[in-house]
Amino acid sequence: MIMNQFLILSAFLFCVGVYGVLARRNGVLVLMSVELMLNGVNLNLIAFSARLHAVSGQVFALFIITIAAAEVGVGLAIVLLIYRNLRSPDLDGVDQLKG
Amino acid sequence: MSWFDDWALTLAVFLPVVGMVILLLIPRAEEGAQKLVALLTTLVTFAVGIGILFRFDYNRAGRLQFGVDKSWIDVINSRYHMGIDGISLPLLILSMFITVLCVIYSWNHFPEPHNPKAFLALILLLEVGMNGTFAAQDLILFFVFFEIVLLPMFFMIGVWGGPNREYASIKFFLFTLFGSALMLLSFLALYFLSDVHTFSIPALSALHGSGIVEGTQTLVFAGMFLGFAIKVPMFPFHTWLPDAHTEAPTVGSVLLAAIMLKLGTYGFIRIALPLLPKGAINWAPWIGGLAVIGIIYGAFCCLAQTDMKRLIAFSSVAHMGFVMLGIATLTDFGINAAIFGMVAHGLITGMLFFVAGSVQHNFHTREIKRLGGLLVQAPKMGWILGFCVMASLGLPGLAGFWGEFPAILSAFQPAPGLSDVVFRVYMVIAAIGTVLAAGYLLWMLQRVAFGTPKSEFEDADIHDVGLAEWIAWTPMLLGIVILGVYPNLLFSLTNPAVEHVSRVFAR
Amino acid sequence: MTPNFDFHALAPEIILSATIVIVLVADLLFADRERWQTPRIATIGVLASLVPVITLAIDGTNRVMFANAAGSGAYVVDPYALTFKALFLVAAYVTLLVSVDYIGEGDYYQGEFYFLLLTSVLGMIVMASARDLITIFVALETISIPTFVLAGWRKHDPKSNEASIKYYLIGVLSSAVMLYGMSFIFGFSGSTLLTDIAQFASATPDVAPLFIVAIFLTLVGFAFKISAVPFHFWVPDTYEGAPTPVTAFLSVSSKAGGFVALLTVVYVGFFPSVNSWQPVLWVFAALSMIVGNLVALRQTNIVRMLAYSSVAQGGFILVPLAVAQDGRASAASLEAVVTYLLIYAAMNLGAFAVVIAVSRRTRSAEISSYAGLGQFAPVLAILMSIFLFSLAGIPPLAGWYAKFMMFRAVLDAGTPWAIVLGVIAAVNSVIAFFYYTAVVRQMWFKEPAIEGTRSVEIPTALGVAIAICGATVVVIGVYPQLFGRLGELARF
Amino acid sequence: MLDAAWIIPLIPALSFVAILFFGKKMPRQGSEIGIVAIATTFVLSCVAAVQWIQRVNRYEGSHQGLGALGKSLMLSTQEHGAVVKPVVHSITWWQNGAFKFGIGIQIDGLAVMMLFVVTLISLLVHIYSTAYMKGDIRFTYFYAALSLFTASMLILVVAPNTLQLLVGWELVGLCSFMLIGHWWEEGANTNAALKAFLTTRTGDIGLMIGVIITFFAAGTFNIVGINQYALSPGADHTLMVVGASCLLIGIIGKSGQFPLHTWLPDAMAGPTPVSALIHAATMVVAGVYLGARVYGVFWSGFNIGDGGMNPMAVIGAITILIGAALAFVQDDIKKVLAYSTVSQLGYMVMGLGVGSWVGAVFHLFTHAFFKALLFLGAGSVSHSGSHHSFDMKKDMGGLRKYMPITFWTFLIGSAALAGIAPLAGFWSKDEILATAGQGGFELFAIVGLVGAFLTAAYMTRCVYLTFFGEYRGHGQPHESPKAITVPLIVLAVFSVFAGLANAAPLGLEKFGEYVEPKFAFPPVIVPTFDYGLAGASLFIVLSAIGVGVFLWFREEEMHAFKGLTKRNVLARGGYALLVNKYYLDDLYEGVIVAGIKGPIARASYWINQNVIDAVVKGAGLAARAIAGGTYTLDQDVLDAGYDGLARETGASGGLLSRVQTGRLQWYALVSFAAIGVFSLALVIFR
Repeated sequence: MIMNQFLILSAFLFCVGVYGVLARRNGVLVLMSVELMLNGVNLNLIAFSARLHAVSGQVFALFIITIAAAEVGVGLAIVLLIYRNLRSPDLDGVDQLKG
Repeated sequence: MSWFDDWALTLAVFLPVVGMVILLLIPRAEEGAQKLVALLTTLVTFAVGIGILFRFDYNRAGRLQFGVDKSWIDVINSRYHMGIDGISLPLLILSMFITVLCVIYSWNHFPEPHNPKAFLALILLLEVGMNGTFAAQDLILFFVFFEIVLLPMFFMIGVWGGPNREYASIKFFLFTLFGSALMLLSFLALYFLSDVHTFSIPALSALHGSGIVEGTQTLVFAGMFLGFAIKVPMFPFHTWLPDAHTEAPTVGSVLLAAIMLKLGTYGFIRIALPLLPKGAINWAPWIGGLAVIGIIYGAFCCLAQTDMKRLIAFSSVAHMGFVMLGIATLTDFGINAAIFGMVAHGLITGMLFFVAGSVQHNFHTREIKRLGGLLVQAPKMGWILGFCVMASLGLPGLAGFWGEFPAILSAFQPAPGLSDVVFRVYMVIAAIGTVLAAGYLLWMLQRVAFGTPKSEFEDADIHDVGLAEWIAWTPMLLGIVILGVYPNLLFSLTNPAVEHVSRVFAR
Repeated sequence: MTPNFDFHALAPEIILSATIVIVLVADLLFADRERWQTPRIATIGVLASLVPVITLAIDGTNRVMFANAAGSGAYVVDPYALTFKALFLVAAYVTLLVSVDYIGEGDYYQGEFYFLLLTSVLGMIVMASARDLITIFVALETISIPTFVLAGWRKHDPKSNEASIKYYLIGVLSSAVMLYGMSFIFGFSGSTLLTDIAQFASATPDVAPLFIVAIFLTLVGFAFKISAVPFHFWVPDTYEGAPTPVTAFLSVSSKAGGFVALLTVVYVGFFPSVNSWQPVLWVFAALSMIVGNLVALRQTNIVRMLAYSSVAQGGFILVPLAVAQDGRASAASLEAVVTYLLIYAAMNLGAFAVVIAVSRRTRSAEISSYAGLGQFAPVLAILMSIFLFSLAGIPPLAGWYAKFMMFRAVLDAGTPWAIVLGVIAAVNSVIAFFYYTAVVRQMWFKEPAIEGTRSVEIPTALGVAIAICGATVVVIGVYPQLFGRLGELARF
Repeated sequence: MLDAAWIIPLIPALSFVAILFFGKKMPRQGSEIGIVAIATTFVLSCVAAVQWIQRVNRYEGSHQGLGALGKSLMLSTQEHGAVVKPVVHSITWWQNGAFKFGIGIQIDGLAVMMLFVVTLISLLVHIYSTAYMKGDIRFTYFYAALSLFTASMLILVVAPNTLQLLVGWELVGLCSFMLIGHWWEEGANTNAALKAFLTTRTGDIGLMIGVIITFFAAGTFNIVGINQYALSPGADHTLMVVGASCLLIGIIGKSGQFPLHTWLPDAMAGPTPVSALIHAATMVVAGVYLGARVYGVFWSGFNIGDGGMNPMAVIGAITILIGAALAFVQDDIKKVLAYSTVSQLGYMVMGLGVGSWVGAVFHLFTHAFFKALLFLGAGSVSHSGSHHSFDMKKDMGGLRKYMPITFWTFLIGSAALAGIAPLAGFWSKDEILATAGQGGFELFAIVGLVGAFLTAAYMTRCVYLTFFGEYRGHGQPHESPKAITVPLIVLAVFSVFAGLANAAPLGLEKFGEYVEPKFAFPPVIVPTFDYGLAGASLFIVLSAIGVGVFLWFREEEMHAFKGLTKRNVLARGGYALLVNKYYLDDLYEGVIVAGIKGPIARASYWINQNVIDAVVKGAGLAARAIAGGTYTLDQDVLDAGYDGLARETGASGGLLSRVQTGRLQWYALVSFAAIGVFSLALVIFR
């Protein structure tokens, strides 16, 4: 089985996610970038699982998907709150607390 | 009476806690009751001290007595191990004694913001730490008591102190804390380096640092040195002292000078020297050097002072220099002298601070320039000041001399392995220091007590020594005279114990 | 491989889960004026789950579930787990006591608060037993996700929102990084079970660099949780913005949860691969102590100051771990971390409890608002001083023993790097003293800034919480042997 | 009494305590306690003296022949085991390590002699002061201090070891401080007190170190032991040299030797009885007493037996000359006497330095009487004659008519001081000079003669200015009351007859016989009485008086109507010429007398005030300046350093807190950057 392609793809996904998190101003887009990163992880796990014939990798991935859903739910709620209070989904506006 | 022997030290250390708890339960308005409880507590504690004095076997002053050895923190092999010998006994008694007098003096001398309850509670807590340090025979126990002392003093300076109190209190605390952090590291290193894996001071000192190579001993000693030297304080770690003393309330200064500075020197004698003899020998010339620098340097700083209390504070730096010089010789002679010096300095400088406190109480200033003619306005106080000055400058016949002269004497012939020449140079410098001491003290006396009162105080309402002051001061003055006239009271007590310490170096 | 369920072993989790459900349902059913019952149910549930912890401890057998052929399992109940379960439950109890009046008197709805809090606690007690990457991940997320919401509890307060989003995003990012690392660990070792990973690591001395990086990435996830520098940025902002009881919870329970995870993965999983985690933790420890302490010096808000303080304290706790592989230190290090965590929980919770009590009166978290507290609320001031001095490590308050154990581990390790870290810790404990006393000085050395000398009214629950913490700090300080046994017991 | 001599210091000590606590309540404000106590001690001292004499007689009676030879063969007689040993008793005072230190008594001839002198003069001063100090604001305190002083001095005298000696030494210093500063309202008095204490204390550094060195050399503080060690062949010579030098510094400080003599004239700020007791008769001779006590150390350290030169003799000689020269230019009668004391102490130290142990001690003995007499006389003058002034030129003159007793006794004292045979000073001075001449110290004998000339001359001037001429004061001079005159008469009697205690040509050498130790004592030479030398010295003295009389008395006649200053200038010019003429081709003294013409005397006074004293003062000022510098260093460097460290720590916190920008994605960026850096580092440094 060809391992490297999977790993490179997942690394690419992960990096795109990181870039998105750092570069996007919109909170929702940042959340989506996080999802990209998590998907990179999932890809890794499944690839390894397939190669090693170890099922726990897939179990792990399933857990990640589930929890990611919960996470994003909470995240969207928080972004929504911010949007309500600040009238903008941009993360730049949230910098009252510092020092 | 074996019951007493088993419990004496525990009582001596923890009775003040009981008193403190009772004190804290008394409502704030009941000042009379608070004072009474504090006084009774210290008196009862002192009574335990008297009991110890009676039950102490003076023929075996070199051995630990009143030993308690109970389990405390088994996980780290640290035990509740207490005991006293001829070295600890005088300091323990001094601590109890001075605390009583401080409570008495406080009776009508509570500094702003008053609050006797808190003030007395802190004195009692302080006594716990001081008594405990002198009785502890376990490194960790020692460390804990050593540190307990900090908090009450911090508050005493910070709450009841002078205008610059915050700075002084923080500085005091930070310096000591820094030292004790490194000291703790050294204790731990000692624990792991010694084969027996114990914190017991007697067990470790029986080993004389065997099994620890010289280089390591020197390093570990350095940590302890910092911890103790800051507390002493030795040049150049002394800068917290003048500030702390100047800002502290009278009683705080007295306790600080009389007892707390001794914790450092006591640590050297009790812990650093016997546990790490090789380290001690390597460090001794440096300690001696810093000690004599301290003597001269402290004296010069004194000469430059305009504030009476600050002057006395700097004089402590000089006096503790003599003590440290005695210790640095690593001879029984020098260490005996050092212990005598500790007790004498406790009484004398304590008294000086008392007088300075009363002067401030009356004149609301300590500026030497503004004072003058104390002998005219308050002759008794003036004479007491003169007496203390004489005692402090090392007049024979008073206690100060017996700490100073034998210390100088001992420097002529330090322990084998130390350079005679170096220590003889120290001896000469220290002897010069005695003249400087006479200089700054008498100059202070001249400007404060002699002459006629300055015009601003001509009509001031000056109270001479009052009843509370008489009760508090007389025992100290008597102590200074008695120890001065018959020094053997103390020397015969410390000598057997000191010989245990110095025996290692005599080889 | 059939999963065997040891119901005795799982009893704390089961009781707590049941309580969570009851709280959620009860909140729906209760009328408004009966809502005060909810915290009572939560409290009873927490205490009830403590019972099986105690019986398990008395029973004393190690219970392993979901075990592999070698007998090591993904879910283990041993003294280590029980110690931390007890810690989490007691801490949760105290947090509940602290929160009850704060939440009850606030403008915000209360039922969910307890639901979320208990859910997070559930994550923690699961974490104490977790010995498998998946379980650890799930537990970690169970701890985190409710606290994301809790941090933003005051919905209409932009600061609270900000606290929440920062905490959330950094948290999610770090768990993504952690998962990425875990995926590689799985790829190398072929198992998510920590014992298998340890086996792989010790069997492969010359391991690939990627494996080391993978371990590092995994540690980052926990570093975020324990707020180790440089993954601490969320801490001050979130602590300041979140409701204070939540902050207390975050700084104690949540952080301890992270430490438990870290301890487990390091000791059970990565221990043989010393090169991968020890230098990383060394740097984390040193940076946390230095940055936390130095920045704390500049703070004027007490919560923010305590936030940086907790960063620094995290550094202190990391110190023994960072030298765990050196010399004979491994047992002493574990003991030191456990002891430190227990003591840290007591003193930090206590400090936050006092902050909550004081802010009821002053309506401010500025350090300057503590001026003269010693005059109008002497008892609170004394207790606050006790907690702060304990944090600073002054005997005879419990903090000294924690620091002592830390130094002990350092010297037991005895390597030059260990000693350097020890000296850094020593210097930092002196610096730390400075900002702790800044508050003390305000309380005792300054005149009150606010008019009147009306004393602070402390609700019973809060009072009990403070008393528990205060008593613990003093008693453990004087007789550390009590926690000494716990620290010693908590071995793998 | 010899064995119980510890009572002697104890009585005045108790008296001190009694006066301190009860003095004010007594009808005579405590003076009676002091007088009774001192009288008792005096009687006891006399008893002790008699017993000592009997003891010596007993020994010498049983060992006739040896006793006569004895003085020069002290060491060799040791093996006969029959010499008079001092009575030594001591109890353990303190112990340290292996050493036990005693406190106790050592009674021998020297101690007995000192006991007698101290108690006698103290008693007379006590009596004298009842009148002199009458109405003083601190009358009781004064008596307490006198008692304390007497006790301390006696402790010093009976000390069996150097440590107790040191204790007594410091205590008398304290009393001196207290009494010089008796009227402490005046800044000048307290300055003088401080100066006295600090200067002597400077010398005490030497004493302290000397005591330490002798202790370690001999292994004991016991005086007998130290002497034995020093004189034993195995003594470490280096240690002895250093030890003797250090002890000499102590002597210089205490006994007002050059260059630490400047405190002594200032010490005249104290009440006159104090000057008589402390700064003339007893305390200042403590240094000489120390020298005599541990003579073995000096003997062996300075090789006194070899003649030639040694520091001790040189210091003494210099002091004789400068003291005497300075006495010329004083207008204050007490200062004349003070410088005279300095000069006479120089004789004693020189005497020790040239090996004339008996001479030095004997001079100490006689000097105590006549110098106390002179001081008390001066006090009497100021008390009743000059309205409490001591200025001879402004407030005295012609007093012989008004106060005859004071005049005659003062005259006797002056004559004794000047060394007119057969008064006391003649015999003792002659003993020193004779020993110097015969022991290989000829130069010092000459110096002694010069000193004798100067002494006679300045005393003539002093007597003239005080008692002759016209009364220049403003009061009503009258004779002093009995309490003052009786002590004067007593002392005058002693000044006349004390010399006979050791007048060789008259066959009286009792002083040497009873006072000189027979045990552990160096082989000093016993001079034969040199009639030539004695004659020469007498001649010099008389001629000096003649010159003095000629100069001052004539000058007064000639210039009686002119202003003081002018008269002085003219006088100096005039008599300088005369003196030069008269002595030019006669004796050595001519040179020195030429010096008296003014410039040298004044120059030396100038040097004294502006150089030597300036050095002393300068040392004080320098210490203060250094102190300022040190303190600045302490505060601005050391302390500021610590503060700066704290500040920088805080500032770095501020710097670090700037990273906390509050912007979420910045946090994420930093975190990811950190992850990147860490990962790289881990890979690279694997």
